[in-house]
Amino acid sequence: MSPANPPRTNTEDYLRMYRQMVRIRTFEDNANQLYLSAKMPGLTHMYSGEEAVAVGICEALKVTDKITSTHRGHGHCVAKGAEFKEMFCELLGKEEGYCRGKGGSMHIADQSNGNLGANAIVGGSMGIATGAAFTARQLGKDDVTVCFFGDGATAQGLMYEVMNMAALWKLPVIYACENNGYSEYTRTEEIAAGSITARAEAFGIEAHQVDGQDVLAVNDLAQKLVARARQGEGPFFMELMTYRYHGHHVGDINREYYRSKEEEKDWKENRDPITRFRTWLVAEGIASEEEIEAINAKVKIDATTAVEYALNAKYPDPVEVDMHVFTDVKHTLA
Amino acid sequence: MSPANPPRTNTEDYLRMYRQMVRIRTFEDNANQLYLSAKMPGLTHMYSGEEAVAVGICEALKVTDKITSTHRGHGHCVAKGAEFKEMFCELLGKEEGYCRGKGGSMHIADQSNGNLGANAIVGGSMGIATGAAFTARQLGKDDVTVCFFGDGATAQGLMYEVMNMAALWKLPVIYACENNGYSEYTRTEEIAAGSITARAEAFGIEAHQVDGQDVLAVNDLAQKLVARARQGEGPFFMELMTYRYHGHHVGDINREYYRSKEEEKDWKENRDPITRFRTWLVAEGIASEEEIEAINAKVKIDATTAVEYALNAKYPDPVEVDMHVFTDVKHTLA
Amino acid sequence: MREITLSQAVNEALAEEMRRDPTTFIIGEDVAEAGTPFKILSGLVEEFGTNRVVDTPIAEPGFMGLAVGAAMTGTRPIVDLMFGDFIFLIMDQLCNQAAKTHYMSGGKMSAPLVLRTNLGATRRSAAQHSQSLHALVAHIPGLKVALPSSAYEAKGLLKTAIRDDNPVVIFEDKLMYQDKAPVPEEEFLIPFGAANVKRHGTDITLIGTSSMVQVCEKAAEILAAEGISAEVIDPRTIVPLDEDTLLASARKTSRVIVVDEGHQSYGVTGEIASRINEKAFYHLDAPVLRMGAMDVPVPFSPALEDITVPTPEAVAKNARKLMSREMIHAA
Amino acid sequence: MREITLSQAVNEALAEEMRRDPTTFIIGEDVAEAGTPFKILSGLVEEFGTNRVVDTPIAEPGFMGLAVGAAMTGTRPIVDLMFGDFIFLIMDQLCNQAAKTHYMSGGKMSAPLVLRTNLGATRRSAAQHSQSLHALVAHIPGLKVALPSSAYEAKGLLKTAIRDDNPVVIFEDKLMYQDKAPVPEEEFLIPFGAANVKRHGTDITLIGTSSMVQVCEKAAEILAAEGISAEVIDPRTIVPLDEDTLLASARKTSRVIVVDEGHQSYGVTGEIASRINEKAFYHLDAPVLRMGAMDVPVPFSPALEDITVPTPEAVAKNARKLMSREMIHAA
Ligand SMILES: Cc1ncc(C[n+]2csc(CCOP(=O)(O)OP(=O)(O)O)c2C)c(N)n1
Ligand SMILES: Cc1ncc(C[n+]2csc(CCOP(=O)(O)OP(=O)(O)O)c2C)c(N)n1
Ligand SMILES: [Mg+2]
Ligand SMILES: [Mg+2]
Repeated sequence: MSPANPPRTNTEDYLRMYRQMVRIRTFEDNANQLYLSAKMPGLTHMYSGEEAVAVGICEALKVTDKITSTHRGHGHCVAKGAEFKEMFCELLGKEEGYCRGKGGSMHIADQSNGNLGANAIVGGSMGIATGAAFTARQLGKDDVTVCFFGDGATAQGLMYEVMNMAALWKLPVIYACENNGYSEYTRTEEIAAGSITARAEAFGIEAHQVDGQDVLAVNDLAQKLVARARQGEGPFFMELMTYRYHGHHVGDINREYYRSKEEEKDWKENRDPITRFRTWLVAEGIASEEEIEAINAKVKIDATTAVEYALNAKYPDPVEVDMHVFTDVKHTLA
Repeated sequence: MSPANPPRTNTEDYLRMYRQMVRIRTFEDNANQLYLSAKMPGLTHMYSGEEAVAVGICEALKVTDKITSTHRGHGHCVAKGAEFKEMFCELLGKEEGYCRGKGGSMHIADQSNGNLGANAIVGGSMGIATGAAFTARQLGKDDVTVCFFGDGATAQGLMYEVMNMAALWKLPVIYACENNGYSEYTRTEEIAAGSITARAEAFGIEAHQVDGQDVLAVNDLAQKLVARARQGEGPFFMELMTYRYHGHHVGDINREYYRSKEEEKDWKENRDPITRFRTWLVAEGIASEEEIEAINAKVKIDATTAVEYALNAKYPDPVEVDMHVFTDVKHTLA
Repeated sequence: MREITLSQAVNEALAEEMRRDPTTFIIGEDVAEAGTPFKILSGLVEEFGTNRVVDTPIAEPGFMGLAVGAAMTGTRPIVDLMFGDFIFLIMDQLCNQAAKTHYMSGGKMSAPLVLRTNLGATRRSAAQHSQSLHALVAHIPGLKVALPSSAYEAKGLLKTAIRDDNPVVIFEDKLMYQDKAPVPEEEFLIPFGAANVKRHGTDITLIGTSSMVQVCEKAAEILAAEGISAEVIDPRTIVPLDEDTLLASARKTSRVIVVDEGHQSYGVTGEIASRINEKAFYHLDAPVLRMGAMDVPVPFSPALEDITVPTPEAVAKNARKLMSREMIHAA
Repeated sequence: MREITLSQAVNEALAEEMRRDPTTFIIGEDVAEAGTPFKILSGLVEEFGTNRVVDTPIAEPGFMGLAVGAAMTGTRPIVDLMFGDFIFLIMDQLCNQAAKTHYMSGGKMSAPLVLRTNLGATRRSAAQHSQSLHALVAHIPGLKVALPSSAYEAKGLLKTAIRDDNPVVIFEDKLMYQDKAPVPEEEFLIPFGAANVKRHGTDITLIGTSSMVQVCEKAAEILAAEGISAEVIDPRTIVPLDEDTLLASARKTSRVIVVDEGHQSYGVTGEIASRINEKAFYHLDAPVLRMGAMDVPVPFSPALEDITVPTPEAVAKNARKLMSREMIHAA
């Protein structure tokens, strides 16, 4: 960990960060269970292993700051303040979900907390994030937007188009590249030439690489960049070196043809962001083992309760099918 | 000029280069006249002022090497070996045009000389050029492809997508950015952040900037890069600093709101690529003033003859309208 | 009433709405000082400044995506897409993102933006600058699609579009930018989904969109001289589509031709014709005829280009056929 | 005859054609070792190597553009687009470039490539992974469009597509990848523009595309039990479209329903219905009915998603209506 210059100075903040990371991991474990027990419609992409990225960054944001998320979006959603109940309801296609069941895992959004939504088009939210930052400039607000995306998404031309505009217009947006080493079943090296940070720098955008398994390092950098972006010094680019524990999606079980079990084991055992932070918290005397276990237990119960609730919740009424196509037409096909 | 290390060692080559530059300028003067006298359908984009770029590069290529061109494509077309007659016929929409009148100025192509065509979508040919280089690799040919595009086109995301692939797969393609300082009516500085060559370098692509008004410098660099690309050392990126003398298109007459007459005058009087090369040729004793004038006069006659021919040539028969939609259906709407 | 060009009408609509709503802004290539290559936006940057009339790099997917995000967060972008043909570049941001935002979020978010672009051939601009691609976006749920047929509609529909809380795509006819029409001085809006009966008639209905409204009107004049009374209807918006007006006319005249400048196959004419066939079938004396642009890329040569688009003469000819029941033998 | 899955059929077609023609290659995301997320291409990289089964970065416009250039210069790219919804990303390269190359060059150049992608909802993949967007490409002159409805068609049409000198877009139904059908061991091709009469009938014609062919067949079975004899036709390619077969059936049965999984409005059903109306009008006893997917983005919730797509029961219900002439009163 980065003990020097701790970004948060009080226990409450540290513990909230820890709790948020555990909430993400616990959410994912439950989502995976729902899939394995065939209770969840479709597939979903697990964020486990990358918790320090979402939490380190989102803890540097205000509620009115915006984020855009990805197909691997549960972590961002939780970290930006969402509740388990509405999230699980959405994953199960229930009426009480954040999107009334219409979006599902790949489109989960939580506008009340500034989460403009997951996106099933890789790189698809880069314009949206840049536009949200444009709105802030336009309306004279000091909101900052963080655009989350994977290393694979750096291959999408859209990124270069919007980075160019963000740089020209000094927009308060931070491009946060979650480099987990893989795009689906392909190693990043095989599909990304040159250097990812240099690509941002070529547009005059200050870029940083950071250990994405170290929540304090991430948060420290995020705090600084967010503050500077708020002052009009943006845009910025962050490359966060991280790892996903599960397959590309919940159904990607046999993955030895593209990465070894040893590699997975190494990341899980030696660099787990939650274990590392927990060890630090205890070592620094910020929390006792018991307090940590109590947090873990509480989160587990919250999750179980939310899952139970969601499983028993109502599906949307079929009449909703042609609602929300347009804002001003109640039922488009009526 | 760059007297050191002259890329061509014999008079014939120098004079052909000179002649090709004059042919481009003369072609454009005639095209402009056709527009002004309302004899040409539509608008067209003049290449005048940028001749050293097309000629310097295309003189480094074999007939089987490929180029892709732009909306400002007459220069590339001439430089890659096209004839006036078929070109003017195409500009006038006549049956004997390179594309039987179906393409016009913005789609003029000359496959027999490896010109895969102008393109009316800014940046639209970047994939095509990269694909042509891919074919060479695939079929084990040593052809090189040059992709011409403007500074404005560097804003298109497609460029970064294909540069990434070209770099990963070491494709024999050279991206040739004709930086004439403007995209339509906007200065490049206002719409391009950072550095253009750095953008290529960030993908691990070797990039060079060169004086695009110095045909020998351009040719020298092109010869070296083409040779290296042929050996499998590509891709490469060239930024050619140049200037267009006319408006964005022939109809763009009053342009003082975006650039000054002084600026235009300076480029025309002090950096004209033809004048500079001519002066050098005479100074080096490669050609006499008389020989130069003879070349100029001959080209002028060629152009006038071709224009006359094209003006009197036949339009395509209306029955051609539904031909060439598909390769295997003579008349699609029959 | 005073007459102004379609270009001026667009300019006025933009100026009025931008004065009314400070969250609106224009974004696109060469929209500021240049006022677009068509000079439609002249003067706007002087009034509203470069913060609200924003010149972009040549990056259509990028600025379209930016507009979607801006719209989702409280501003109202008016995107200027220089040529309708470039819509192919922004389909993902328009159709996967903007069109679906409201629905996918269960009504929680929306993307109130306007995409202004154009359509129309016969400008000698060849295959990549002459397409009429409105059918493509009309196929995507979540987008409204307006097709002004004169300066009057251009102003009224654009103002409505800007106030609409949904993404709206508006296609202007490039050839009509300099055409004048009467446009009131006082403010007005034209509601979406309200077709306009341009000319009343009893024998045959000519439904024309955008550039083809004039073609239908001219055809109606030719036919009038021959004693055939043609009704001419301009749907004005194809999403939403004012079925009622179209059906009422079809039921009255029993004969219909649908004329549109998009390619005929898998385009707008098929949809309109089908709706009429489905819902007015037993009133029809002849099949609904469709006339779209030829199913060929737009050729450059004037000798070819002009024959790819429906003309008044061709419409009149088909109308005569329908009237003479020649179609029976054709079928 | 042996039965194989649609996925195996595609795999076989690719392997056979790649053996036959060394200039062919596959390009797309995760096509090599992974064999695509649907595992359709398993084994191909082992046989043909990574030079002919090429994994790309996640850059659809880029690799589509590359394919166009490759096709123009002597190779035959077979582009793998993971989801049909991503076609929005490549429209420019597909529609402005590939589709127009032959025409714009006056027949001098061509872009012989195949774009393999998919369509189909009800996989719980929500609005950006469930669309059936074949109508969009069918609208663009210069593209051929094939819609295989079983493993048999998937193989035969794909082989034809690969040999075709034009750009061809082929949409496979994702839900059918594991469905088996009889497919001959010996080589065969299915010509484009030849509709397949899947079931002969005399009372009503059901025209179904892709996933909807099975739906029509099931509807026909339901109807048969009630004494209604339905003819089921699969056009197989919508560009070119085999009008003759469709018209002959329409003239015979006098009643037609067109069923397609694309959104109904401004889609495929409108085109097919219009052509039948235009050319078989006087043989029809009722309007041609259209059944497309609902005009809504595809919702995630199973409770909603399933009702957006035509079902055999819904087709049968509409068929009964047409038979009972209920439509007269509806019109
Ligand atoms: C435009 C687009 N292309 C392809 C896909 C299929 N796909 C989904 S996730 C993914 C890999 C993304 O990799 P990365 O951006 O590194 O994110 P990660 O999954 O590693 O978090 C791909 C190719 C998609 N959803 N959208
Ligand atoms: C995709 C696309 N966007 C916009 C245009 C309109 N347009 C034509 S040329 C041009 C400027 C191109 O600038 P640059 O690439 O620098 O080339 P130059 O004209 O300076 O040679 C623009 C914006 C276009 N043809 N295609
Ligand atoms: Mg990744
Ligand atoms: Mg330029």
